[in-house]
Amino acid sequence: SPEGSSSGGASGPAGSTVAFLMPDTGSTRYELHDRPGFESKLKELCPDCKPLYNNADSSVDKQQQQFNSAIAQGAKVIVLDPVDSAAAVSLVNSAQSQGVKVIAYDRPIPDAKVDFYVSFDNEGIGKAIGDSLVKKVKEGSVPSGGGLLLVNGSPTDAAAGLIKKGVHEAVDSSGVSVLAEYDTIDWKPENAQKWVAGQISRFGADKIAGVVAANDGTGGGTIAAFKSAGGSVPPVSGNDATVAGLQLIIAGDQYNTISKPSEIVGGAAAQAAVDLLSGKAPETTGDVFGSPTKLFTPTLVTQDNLKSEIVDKGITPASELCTSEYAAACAKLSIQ
Amino acid sequence: MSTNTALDRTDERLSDSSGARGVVSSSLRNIRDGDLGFLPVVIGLVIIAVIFQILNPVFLSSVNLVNLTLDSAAVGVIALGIVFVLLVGEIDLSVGSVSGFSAAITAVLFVRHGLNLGLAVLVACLVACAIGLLYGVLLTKFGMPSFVASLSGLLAFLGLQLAILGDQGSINLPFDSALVQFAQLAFLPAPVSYALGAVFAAGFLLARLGVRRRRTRANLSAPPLGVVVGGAVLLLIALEFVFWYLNRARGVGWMLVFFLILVLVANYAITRTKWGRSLLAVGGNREAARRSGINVSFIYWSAFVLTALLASVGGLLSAGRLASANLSSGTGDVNLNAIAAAVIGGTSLFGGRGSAFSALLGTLVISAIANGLTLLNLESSYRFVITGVVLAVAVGIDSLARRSRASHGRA
Amino acid sequence: MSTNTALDRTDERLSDSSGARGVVSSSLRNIRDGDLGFLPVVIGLVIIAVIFQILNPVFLSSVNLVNLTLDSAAVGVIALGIVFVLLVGEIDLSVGSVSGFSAAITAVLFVRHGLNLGLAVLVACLVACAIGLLYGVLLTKFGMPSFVASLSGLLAFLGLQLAILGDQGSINLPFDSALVQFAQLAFLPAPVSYALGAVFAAGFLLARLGVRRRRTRANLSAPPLGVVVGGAVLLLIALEFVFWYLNRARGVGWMLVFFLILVLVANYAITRTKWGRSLLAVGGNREAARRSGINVSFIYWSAFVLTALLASVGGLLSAGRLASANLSSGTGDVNLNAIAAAVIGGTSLFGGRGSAFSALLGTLVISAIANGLTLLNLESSYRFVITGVVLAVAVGIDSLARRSRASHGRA
Amino acid sequence: MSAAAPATAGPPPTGSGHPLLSLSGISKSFGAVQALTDIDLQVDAGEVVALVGDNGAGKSTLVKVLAGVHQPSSGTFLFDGKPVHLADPSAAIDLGIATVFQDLALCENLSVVDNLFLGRELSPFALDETTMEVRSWELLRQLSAKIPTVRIPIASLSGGQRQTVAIARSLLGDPRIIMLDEPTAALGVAQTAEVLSMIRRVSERGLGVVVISHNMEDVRKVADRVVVLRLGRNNGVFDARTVTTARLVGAITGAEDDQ
Amino acid sequence: MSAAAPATAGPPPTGSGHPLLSLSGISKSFGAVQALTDIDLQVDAGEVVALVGDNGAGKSTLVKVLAGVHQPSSGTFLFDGKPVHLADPSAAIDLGIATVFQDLALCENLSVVDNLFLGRELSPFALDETTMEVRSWELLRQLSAKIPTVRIPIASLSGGQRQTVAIARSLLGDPRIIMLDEPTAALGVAQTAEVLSMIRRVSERGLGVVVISHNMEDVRKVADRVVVLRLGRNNGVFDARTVTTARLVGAITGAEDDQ
Ligand SMILES: Nc1ncnc2c1ncn2[C@@H]1O[C@H](COP(=O)(O)OP(=O)(O)OP(=O)(O)O)[C@@H](O)[C@H]1O
Ligand SMILES: Nc1ncnc2c1ncn2[C@@H]1O[C@H](COP(=O)(O)OP(=O)(O)OP(=O)(O)O)[C@@H](O)[C@H]1O
Ligand SMILES: O[C@@H]1[C@@H](O)[C@H](O)OC[C@H]1O
Ligand SMILES: [Mg+2]
Ligand SMILES: [Mg+2]
Repeated sequence: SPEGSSSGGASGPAGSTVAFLMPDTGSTRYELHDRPGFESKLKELCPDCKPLYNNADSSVDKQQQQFNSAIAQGAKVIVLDPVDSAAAVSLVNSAQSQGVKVIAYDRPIPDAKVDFYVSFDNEGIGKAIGDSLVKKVKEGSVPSGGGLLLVNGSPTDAAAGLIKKGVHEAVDSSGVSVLAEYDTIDWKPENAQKWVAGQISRFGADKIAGVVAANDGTGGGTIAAFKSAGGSVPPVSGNDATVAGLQLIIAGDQYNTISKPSEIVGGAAAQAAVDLLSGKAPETTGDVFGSPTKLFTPTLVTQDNLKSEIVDKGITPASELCTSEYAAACAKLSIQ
Repeated sequence: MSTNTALDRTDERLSDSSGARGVVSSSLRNIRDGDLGFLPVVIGLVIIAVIFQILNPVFLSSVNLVNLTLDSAAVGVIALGIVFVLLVGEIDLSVGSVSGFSAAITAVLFVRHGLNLGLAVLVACLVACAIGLLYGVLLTKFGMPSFVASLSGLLAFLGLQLAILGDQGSINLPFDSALVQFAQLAFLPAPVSYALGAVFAAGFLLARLGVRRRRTRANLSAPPLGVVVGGAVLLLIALEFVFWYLNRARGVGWMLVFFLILVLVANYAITRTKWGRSLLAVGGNREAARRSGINVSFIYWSAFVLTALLASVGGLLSAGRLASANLSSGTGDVNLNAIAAAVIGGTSLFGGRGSAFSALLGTLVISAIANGLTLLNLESSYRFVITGVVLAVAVGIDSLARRSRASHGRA
Repeated sequence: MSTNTALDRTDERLSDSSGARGVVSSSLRNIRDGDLGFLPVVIGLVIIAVIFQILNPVFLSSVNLVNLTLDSAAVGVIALGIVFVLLVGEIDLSVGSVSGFSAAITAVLFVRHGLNLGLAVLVACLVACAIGLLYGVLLTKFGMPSFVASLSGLLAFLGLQLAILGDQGSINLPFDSALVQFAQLAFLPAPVSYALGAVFAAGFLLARLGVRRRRTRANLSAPPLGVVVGGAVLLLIALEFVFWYLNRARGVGWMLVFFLILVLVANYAITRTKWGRSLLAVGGNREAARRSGINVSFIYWSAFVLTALLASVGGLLSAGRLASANLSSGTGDVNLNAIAAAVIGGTSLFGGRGSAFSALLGTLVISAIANGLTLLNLESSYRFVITGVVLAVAVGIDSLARRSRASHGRA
Repeated sequence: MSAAAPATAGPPPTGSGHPLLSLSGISKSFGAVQALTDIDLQVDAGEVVALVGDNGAGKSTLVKVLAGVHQPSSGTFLFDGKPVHLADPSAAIDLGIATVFQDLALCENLSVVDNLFLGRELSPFALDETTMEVRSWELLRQLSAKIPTVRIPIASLSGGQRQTVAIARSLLGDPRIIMLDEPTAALGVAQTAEVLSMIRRVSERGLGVVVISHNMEDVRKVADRVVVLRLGRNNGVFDARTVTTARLVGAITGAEDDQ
Repeated sequence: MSAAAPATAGPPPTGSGHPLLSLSGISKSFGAVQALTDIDLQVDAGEVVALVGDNGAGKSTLVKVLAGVHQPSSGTFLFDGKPVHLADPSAAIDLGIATVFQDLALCENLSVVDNLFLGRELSPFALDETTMEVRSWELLRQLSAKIPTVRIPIASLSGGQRQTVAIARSLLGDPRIIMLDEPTAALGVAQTAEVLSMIRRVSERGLGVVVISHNMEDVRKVADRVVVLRLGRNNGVFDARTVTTARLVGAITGAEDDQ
């Protein structure tokens, strides 16, 4: 029978099934970048390997179903971006007990000993956007009684917690005070917008020296709140380097974002999977939580390096960014 | 008023005298019996306002109330749509998806394909109408409960929204486009707002006077002139005060005016047309409506179409206000908030009872709570708890009032 | 069978003959009239199975079906709870939050405070019961619609869940704890599973024979012996086949057995006790139930309490299966899925009509679609669209059947 | 089994003689219950036909078939001599068939006026409430209804008040045939008298009337012909002027069969 | 305005003479409508009291007050000579007051058997369906009901069949007083006769009976005393054996007032 046979290990990669399980659709990167990066690299390294893909839509239960289903379909390696890092422990254990290897992806699984961990550093991301924004804010003058707003990610998302931690690390020691902070339910830009609009009534737009938003969506909501209050927009951070976010940077409305060309991480996960299948130890940059790990450093993007980091590196073509409305601004930054 | 008894005042068991005294005595009896119409919800709103004002005095500031009015408009329009399906005793769980899908369609056509904004909006609205019609037909031709049909729709249209937003996931709407301008920055010049208040009040007065004249002529009881004029004057004062207060900040948003006008139109359609009467009849007793010769299928279709259409319009307003259409547009609590708003405002989930104004009041309750919380520094966990508790308290007042009405034998 | 006409077969307008011929002819008529009970949902399930099996032959493998049964149990228990509130014509939108909150309570007490697991579970269940009672009292004493009360609860208990989980956000349950063992690893030894199948079938047979004997004695019509025994044999074969098939992989999970037993107990309570009859009466016509002397308040309370209790149990199973309680336990589509499962299985949203088996069948439909989709490599967008469409098709079959029944004048 | 033979030739139609409606071989079953079997019925313009029968005899089912509520399993239906198919109640209403149903079929959530004019509201885009209210009072007075106000929901009316509203409904519009299913069951003495005289008045205006009643006195007072149903089958047609109550009761209960 | 004066002393109670139930000064209003004003009523054991009045006179409202469905706005209520307060219908049922409501108050979604035994099912934890079904057939036969099967939902019964079910309900349990609100309105000739004789039988067993009817013949046939309501007020009490139909109709319609 096809089911149940799980002899695991180093029988060689050829013909193996490898699962790639992503956590949510709230952020676009997983289907736009991570998955293609993973699948093309896998195809390159092991043409007759079979990739399985699933996305858990932020549901722990759904992720568990998808994980079990991958095992039922005979996956030998599972690349897992956990919806919930703690809950994933049980998945890792059950896989490993059946001889299936697990690569933690994007978000770590601290309480389990995974076979490999590959990621951008979410806490590092938080620190990077925080540092950069604080610096920018300090360039101007912080009004007395003024300070920053923090628009964090979803309160039910562990990665958001890591970003938040990084942001606090940057901000708490900076000397710029935090006026208020908010966990954006479901990462929804509308929720961010409403909250920021409330703070504008509360403190006045002129007291808000800057906003650290945890991704481009919530950053966009923040900018819309300032725009519709009729005033000017203070520096606002972002993360993910979405087209919409990059466009706002080009237009001068958003201050920074993070470029994490996830294709690279996806590719690295494929490489690690093939290595594990053939019994080789994947290349590491060190250990995190006791597991061999490869961490990629994300790049902070502002107007200053947008052209070189994004356009010139071919991550997002100028044609996509410089639509009619942004053409003039692009020209100013000499992006074509 | 004629001295002989009005046609509808002859029964000796009626305790109301006519004229101003009758108005007063019947109002008093209504208060005693708990037949207070929208008063309890309004009291709930006042309590919410007092609590939040104490916690943070910014709550009732002009600046914040302007925000509140703008926040309310988009979800209010969707809730208004929900009223129609609830009136016929059905449900649409997919208004969130439809709103997000519409925003996505408009953004893709307008921004990516360079279509004229008006056309893009039209396409989105037509698609929404088709969706509504689909639910209607599934119900009337296949007997599929709207709960399940629209649950399927919730998923399917969310999928389509993701699909057409495609690789970018999020599309910025240009800040200078009409939609964004309308939703973010279009405010009535102060004099225009005052004029509008006057027009509303005058319209109300004329309508009531017309009714009064016709009823008096037909020898039916009619409210005394003083009561009619007094009501209109009160309305005028209230409107002008609200507008004046909002004008102290950014002013009266067009989006608010648009929403109010939609509510008035919907109210007219529900209460003053044959179609509206048919909605209530179908919701109250489908079989009786059918036996009265009402085209029940058409009534269902029209309700579903209107709900979807208004969901679409709400989605467009929301996208305009955010200046972006994205993957999460219309997801999360949009569905539940819209349905809850209608229910909190007093529209029954079981059909046949409700009002366009329920969408207005219910939305204000929900938006006021959400807005009030933005002004407090709270952990997310407490935010959830407080939202839940305040909602329960606000609605509890209304429930108690209704209960007292029921115990006084009123339906 | 006695030769003189049975007491309930004397009316000359009845077209059924008695005995086996009557069973056949009435079955044929039922098919023609669309009075097919659960058959259409089952056909919907079969269609789902065929589609997914064609798309990926793993679908019907033993390994995958074992997964499917375990996936179904937790949400099935919650859906079973929903059946009770739906039967009385009410709703509980907070079952997701209650399930997550219960998991959090248990995890905090058990793991963080080192309480005995049984006690921790008991506390969680008692809290859930208190929540159910709260909704019941809000409804019966304050007249607050359960839609709004439980919407408030949804928010409030999600908040409490976040609050008690605190900063860490999630708590791992030890793998060797009874709860995790039960939910993840407890399978019936194969012989025990076959014995269990035999016990189920024998129980069914004995119950039916008892009814038959009593009815025959009382000179009422009764199904022929052959039909009763034949039905039991078919049940036996079906059960043993399913169990055998599951035993080819990990086997029959205790969690599945637990769920099935809960369904049987609930079915007994609904159909064979005075309390169950009262549920249906209150849901069908609250006022008539009240005038019959039924303690309507108690019936509401018991329904809400059971719903919350089962939500809590479902949440614990879910946490056990995941070996963790976390911030997102019970969030997302748990509420809607549980309600949808009951509705898809044929329980009415309007009260007075439904069955414990609706939770079983509806959960299977939803879980089968979700499970089938995990076997396909699909973008989320298509996954949503396909879920929606398949759901509509599966339910559409049932709707069409019901519609035909309605057009044949059956209620 | 049928006692109808001696009576089927029946009395000469007493109306204008022009057959408005004629049914033959109508059957209708609900699951295992055969509610109507092979029913024949004819109603002429200006004629009052009483339909009588025991509880469950199928009278209401027959009326519902005529009103387009149920579709018969078999049989033919001629209206004005032409075969018609009533797919739904609005088809019957369009033909001019007005019906007072036994269960009244009113919308409890709507007011008296709303119910009276349901489906035929005056000025559909700006309802003429005043005229509708005045018309309502007139109609209700005419039927001696004791309704304190027409602006309360039907839910708060007494049984007889509701029934009066349902009867008043059928007089609106311009029907060619009126069917009343036990119209006086809940009515007071005065109201019953008004309804009976109303029936005579409309039939004199050339309308066909079908009336169902369990009160043989009333039946003989108001009807021209009496059609008896028993257990879903025709069981005789009688001339109302000549038949005795005992004879009718015999046909209804089937006592005759045993003779 | 009241014609009651000459009659209030009334005929001597014809029952056992022991007053079962006695109301005085009961009033009840619904919003603007004063449905009952200052009502007095007494029912003795073994006595049949007929309650008559025009449509909307307040008869059903009074019955609902007695059944605990509505709570009166004012007035006192003695049962067995002791003041009682009926907070809800179950309080009335516990006192032994069984009621057949005009709107029947049946659960349409439940079967005939279910409805008959609703609230008093046999063996609550393992329903004894067989015995309940047998008992149902017996009861229904006794009332000459023509119901093809007792396992179909009430929704698919005819009007008269439903009414019979509601009446049969009231005979279950062990009531001390039975109130029937227009119990024969939808019944056939034979069923009506059964119900009238049933009323006499139970009153002979010492139960108090309150019956509402618009049929003066039936009233005089079955009642001991006739209580007339008009526009929510007492309008006379009459001895059923001596009063004429004309006199009753006069009290009901208020024609007397004008004399
Ligand atoms: N929708 C339905 N489903 C099932 N059976 C029905 C339905 N409607 C009517 N019946 C059955 O058909 C038979 C005839 O019912 P119908 O209502 O026509 O009787 P009726 O002559 O009007 O009696 P009544 O004098 O009591 O009003 C009854 O036995 C009833 O149970
Ligand atoms: N729930 C209610 N809400 C408002 N008014 C009511 C309610 N119930 C009864 N009424 C009013 O009280 C009056 C008396 O009604 P009731 O039903 O007692 O009359 P009745 O004597 O039983 O008449 P009928 O002979 O028509 O059954 C009526 O005018 C009715 O409109
Ligand atoms: O990039 C972010 C990702 O790291 C987080 O997990 O989910 C939200 C995204 O914006
Ligand atoms: Mg009938
Ligand atoms: Mg009455």
